[in-house]
Amino acid sequence: MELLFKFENFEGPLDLILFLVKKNKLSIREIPLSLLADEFMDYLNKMQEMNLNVTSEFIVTASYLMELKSKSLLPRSNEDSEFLKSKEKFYTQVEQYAKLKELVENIKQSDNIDLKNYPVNVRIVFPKVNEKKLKKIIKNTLHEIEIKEKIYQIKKEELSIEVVMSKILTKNIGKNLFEVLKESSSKYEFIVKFLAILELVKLNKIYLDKNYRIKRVRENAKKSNSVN
Amino acid sequence: MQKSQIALIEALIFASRGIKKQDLIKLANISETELDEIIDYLQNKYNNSEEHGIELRNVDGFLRFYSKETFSEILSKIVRKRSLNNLSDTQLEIVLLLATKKKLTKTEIDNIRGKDSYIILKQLLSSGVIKRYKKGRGYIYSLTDVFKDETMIEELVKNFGGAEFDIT
Amino acid sequence: MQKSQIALIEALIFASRGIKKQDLIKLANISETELDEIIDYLQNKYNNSEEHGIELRNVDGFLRFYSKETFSEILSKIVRKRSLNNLSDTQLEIVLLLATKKKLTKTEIDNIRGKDSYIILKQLLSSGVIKRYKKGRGYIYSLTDVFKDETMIEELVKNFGGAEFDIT
Repeated sequence: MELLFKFENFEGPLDLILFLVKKNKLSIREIPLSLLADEFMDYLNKMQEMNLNVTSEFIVTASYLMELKSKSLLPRSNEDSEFLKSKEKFYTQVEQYAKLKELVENIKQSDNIDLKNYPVNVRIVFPKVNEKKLKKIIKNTLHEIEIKEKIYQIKKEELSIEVVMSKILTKNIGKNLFEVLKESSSKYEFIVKFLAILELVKLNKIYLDKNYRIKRVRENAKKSNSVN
Repeated sequence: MQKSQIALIEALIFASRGIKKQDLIKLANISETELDEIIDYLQNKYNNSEEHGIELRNVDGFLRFYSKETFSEILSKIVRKRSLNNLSDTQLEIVLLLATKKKLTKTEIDNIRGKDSYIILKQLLSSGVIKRYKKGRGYIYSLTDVFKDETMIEELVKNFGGAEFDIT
Repeated sequence: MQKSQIALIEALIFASRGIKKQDLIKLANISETELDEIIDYLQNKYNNSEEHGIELRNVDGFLRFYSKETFSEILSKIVRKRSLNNLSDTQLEIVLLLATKKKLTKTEIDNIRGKDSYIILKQLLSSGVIKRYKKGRGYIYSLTDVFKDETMIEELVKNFGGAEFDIT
């Protein structure tokens, strides 16, 4: 039963390798590759016999280990720079993963450690385009649209902010915000239009002048304003 | 007004990310008069000084520190804002619903939209735009804090009084 | 040292949730000497005053304001804290990777863990632990600010010497 329980814990091939390393009571670099590869294959077979989930990752690692094993058995394998490189890569990966596992254990046990300084921050106030007057205008506009909606059963159009944004840039420069919004045929279109205008303001493509006319931001003004 | 009390109130307001006066009175164990005095003192110190980049505000009964409006433009450069452009129309529809209504069940969303929202809710969940928690047999959906912070959607909707009307 | 510059640096540090000196120099368009002077000034003002409940610290090169230790007990009553115990071991594995590395692609995460992380990343996304943004064909994953603040995971990892991982 105990064996079965442990098998189920091998979520990935690296978990199995760490288990084998621990079982051998040696460091990964001290265990002969051939032994490690054989033991890995052994466990894999047992897992398959027990109908445990052997994912493709296990198979890939197994064949990689077998390749390393066969190369390690060749004469003068220690002079084969490619073999040494892939061996080192494999060791580093296992050691890294062991470190990560250790950190997980440490953090799990330290969860009740009290940190005494809490990070603080403030809510950021972003540039605004609204004022009381603007709000009022928008409310009225929306009211008009509501009435329109009630009178005519307008079919809802599919709108995207992106499309509306480019429409505004090509068609509505110089126009009054109020007029542009009033052209909406539904509350939904109104919202999308308004979001599109805010987005353009945020992106520094347009701005609203004193009379709520939509104006384009000049390119050179933009450059001197931005960081990076 | 003791220095240590001022410091405590300051720490409480900062760490709480928005706190009511009543809670401050209880936590700091002071009288309302004392608290009012400290709040006045802090607002005077931060809000009226050119040397401070932040200010103490009372918004809807919640005391909280905000960045000063003078710095809005430069701050918008360091805070990652998620663009609403990345959302599809139908995704945006649900996001706007949740921005105005705060919390909705799937049935409520379906009813308002007049069609099933299962797939879109799933997309929004996995991209971190909305979250949900179990209540009874179903789930309650709302926007995630991250999404709200990055898009400022609630402020956008509020900007045109959106919270006041129903999109239904 | 101008008042408006002090205010700007203060606002930037507060809003950024941790910022490097280099970034402050660029954003505020000042020299390193000027910045150092302002940081000294702020630290002296906040850290050494009994009237302030917060202090400016430099943690691993990141400047950020923290509440003072004196108030930890009372603040622990109101600070929103999320326990790491709610995460499974495998979820925690990915969270810790991101806490040390800050930003990773799915391939990088998969390589370190030697297995596919698709399902766990999806779980972490929908519970607001991680976020992602598109870059090229794939996504870059990182922890959300809210999760970092509520668990103080980065501070915890630093306590353990912030184990270093190489990405192969």
